[in-house]
Amino acid sequence: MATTKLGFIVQRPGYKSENPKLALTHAIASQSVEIYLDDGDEVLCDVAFVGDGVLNCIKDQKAVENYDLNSTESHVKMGLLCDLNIYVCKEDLEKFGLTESDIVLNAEEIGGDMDVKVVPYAEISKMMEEMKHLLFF
Amino acid sequence: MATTKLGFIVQRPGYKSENPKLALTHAIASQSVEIYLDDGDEVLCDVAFVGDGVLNCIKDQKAVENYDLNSTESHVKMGLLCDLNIYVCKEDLEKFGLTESDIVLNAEEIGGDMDVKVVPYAEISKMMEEMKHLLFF
Amino acid sequence: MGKLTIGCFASLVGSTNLDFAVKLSGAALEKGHKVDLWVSGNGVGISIEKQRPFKDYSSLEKPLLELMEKGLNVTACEACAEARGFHDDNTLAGVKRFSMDWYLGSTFDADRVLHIGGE
Amino acid sequence: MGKLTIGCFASLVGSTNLDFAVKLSGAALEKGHKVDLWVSGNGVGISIEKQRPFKDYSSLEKPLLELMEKGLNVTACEACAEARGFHDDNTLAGVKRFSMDWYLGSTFDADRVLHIGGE
Amino acid sequence: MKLAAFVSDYKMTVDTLDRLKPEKLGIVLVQNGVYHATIKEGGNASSMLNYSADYYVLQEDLETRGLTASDVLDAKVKVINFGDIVDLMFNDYDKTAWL
Amino acid sequence: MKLAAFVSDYKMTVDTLDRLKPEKLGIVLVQNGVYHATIKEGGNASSMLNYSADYYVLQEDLETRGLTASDVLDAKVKVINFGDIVDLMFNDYDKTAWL
Repeated sequence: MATTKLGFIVQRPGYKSENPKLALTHAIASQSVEIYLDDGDEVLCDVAFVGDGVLNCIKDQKAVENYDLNSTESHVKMGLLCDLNIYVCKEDLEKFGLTESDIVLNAEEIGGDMDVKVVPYAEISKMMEEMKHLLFF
Repeated sequence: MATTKLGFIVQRPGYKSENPKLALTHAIASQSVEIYLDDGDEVLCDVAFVGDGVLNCIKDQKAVENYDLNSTESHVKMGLLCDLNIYVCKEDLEKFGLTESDIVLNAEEIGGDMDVKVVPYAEISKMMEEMKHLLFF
Repeated sequence: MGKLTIGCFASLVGSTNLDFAVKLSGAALEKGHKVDLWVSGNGVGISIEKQRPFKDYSSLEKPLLELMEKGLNVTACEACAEARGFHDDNTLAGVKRFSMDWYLGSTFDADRVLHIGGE
Repeated sequence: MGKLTIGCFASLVGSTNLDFAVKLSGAALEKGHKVDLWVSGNGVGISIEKQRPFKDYSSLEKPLLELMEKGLNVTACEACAEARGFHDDNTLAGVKRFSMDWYLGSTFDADRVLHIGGE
Repeated sequence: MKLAAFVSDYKMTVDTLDRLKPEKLGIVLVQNGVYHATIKEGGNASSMLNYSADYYVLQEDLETRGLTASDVLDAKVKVINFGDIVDLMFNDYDKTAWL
Repeated sequence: MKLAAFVSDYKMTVDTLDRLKPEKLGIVLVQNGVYHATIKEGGNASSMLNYSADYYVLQEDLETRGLTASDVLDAKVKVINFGDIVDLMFNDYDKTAWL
């Protein structure tokens, strides 16, 4: 019975790179990792958006309509539905003049219970300390 | 009998991107473009290294030895062998503390007659004005 | 009406540069222009058949085929494709493969050229 | 001796990130470590057979096969490969294809993880 | 020359625009370049908007990122679509630069 | 944590290093990151060298770019090879960041 914690840190905006999406889809894959592990073992993934990465969280992304591509927003919602801890850096939102009303905060419409956590960078820093491994995107 | 002139502007360092190499190999392809043109018609390509792009011209690149990959330097020499005008921005070299002795200047050892032209940016700017189309890398 | 030559050197999935190139090609064809699309470097990824369309990834096989029906002229850099293990036998029907000189040849009588770099 | 899991999401040709990942894998194997290499995103380009080796392009088929002989464990993201038109039938012998959970599974008992992003 | 420059990134790694001195400059904000039109960082508009140029931003790329014409902060930036880009390239400019 | 950060670009588009405060930081200059060790821009050493960190630069990536150990401007930057990177990762650091 062991747990390995991974921290996914998204530092760059989306669409111009596949990385932010892949960060989320890989973190979501923690839902099915058991097939590779012994009973009771698990891998838990936290995701944090920092720097320009917070731009990935602006809501109402019309990527399907314009590029026939699932939006990064929809991947954030999937992450919430899968009960991932998803952090967004408060200071970086403020730097861009964005507020909580500008970003995706929950996944209620698809039945998600978790909320995006808008937190000071210090809390993301603490999360990074607690993780066994970090993956920067 | 017509000539179309293309200006290839390399703005970024090499190896981390395929672009600088592709700029040179595409410009060199002007040697064989006749098969697509009428008799007497031609496409001429000038290449200019500006900004961080001048780092592509540092000599003695050991890319074959380390990555089994032809160096950007070797492509610059091929360009000279094919009589391309190859410009390197003087101000940018100076900014990096580089001199002509640090960069590839000719392709004598493979029989090239042309020299790299280290010129003020103003001359590269003039070249860009004269070209029909510009391609930025 | 004029001729537009677009070169795109970016991956099929990632930067959406190829998506941009395909959409711009469509818009130019719509307005009656002739359009050549040259893909080189990682851009040759668009020349492969049987891309499985998932909504999580840029999927350009279908829009490309539709635009080729409307006259879009698509050529992939042969060496760039071969180096990546993309060969004649899995090249999308209608996409040509030539050397880099094809791109220059296309620019010869192009009224406008848009060169979109890659990674 | 420990276990190193490397993830690489960058193209076969371009950034040399995959060259870096392969060389680092070799160095770690040399020192007696166990190495898992996960390729996803554009990194799946390394999983295709019959890359034609030109010196103008990163060519990693041969070094990868050599390292797999020495125990390197290589797995490519199946969905990322399929989306690009890379299928089972042209996957390099010895390279496995699984879902993204494989990467997480590999990190579970890894002593060190190096995640190299892509374009 | 009359140059249409396409800016596709928010963080630029080249200073090419600072040095180009075309007779006429158009800056077309596409992909992540659209953020230059919509974001003030620390209260300041992007320095990308400081050139003596005509400015355009691609509607499709705004929308993809959760932004709309009403998020564009400066009226000098005109919201356009792909068809408009074609017309600009053919009618208003003679050369292009994708930066 | 003890973090080995890999810097692979000359022009950085993230400020992550400015904010990370690990107990121990190693900065490994690879790919175009090696220029931080060899170039003074306008006479000034790269600000990448200003962190409180142990510095390493990859010999293979120096050589590929026409540079050698003698081009490294600051003695605090140690020239290493791929094998050394493996040892650093396993012996001196517990987490990594590829920036």
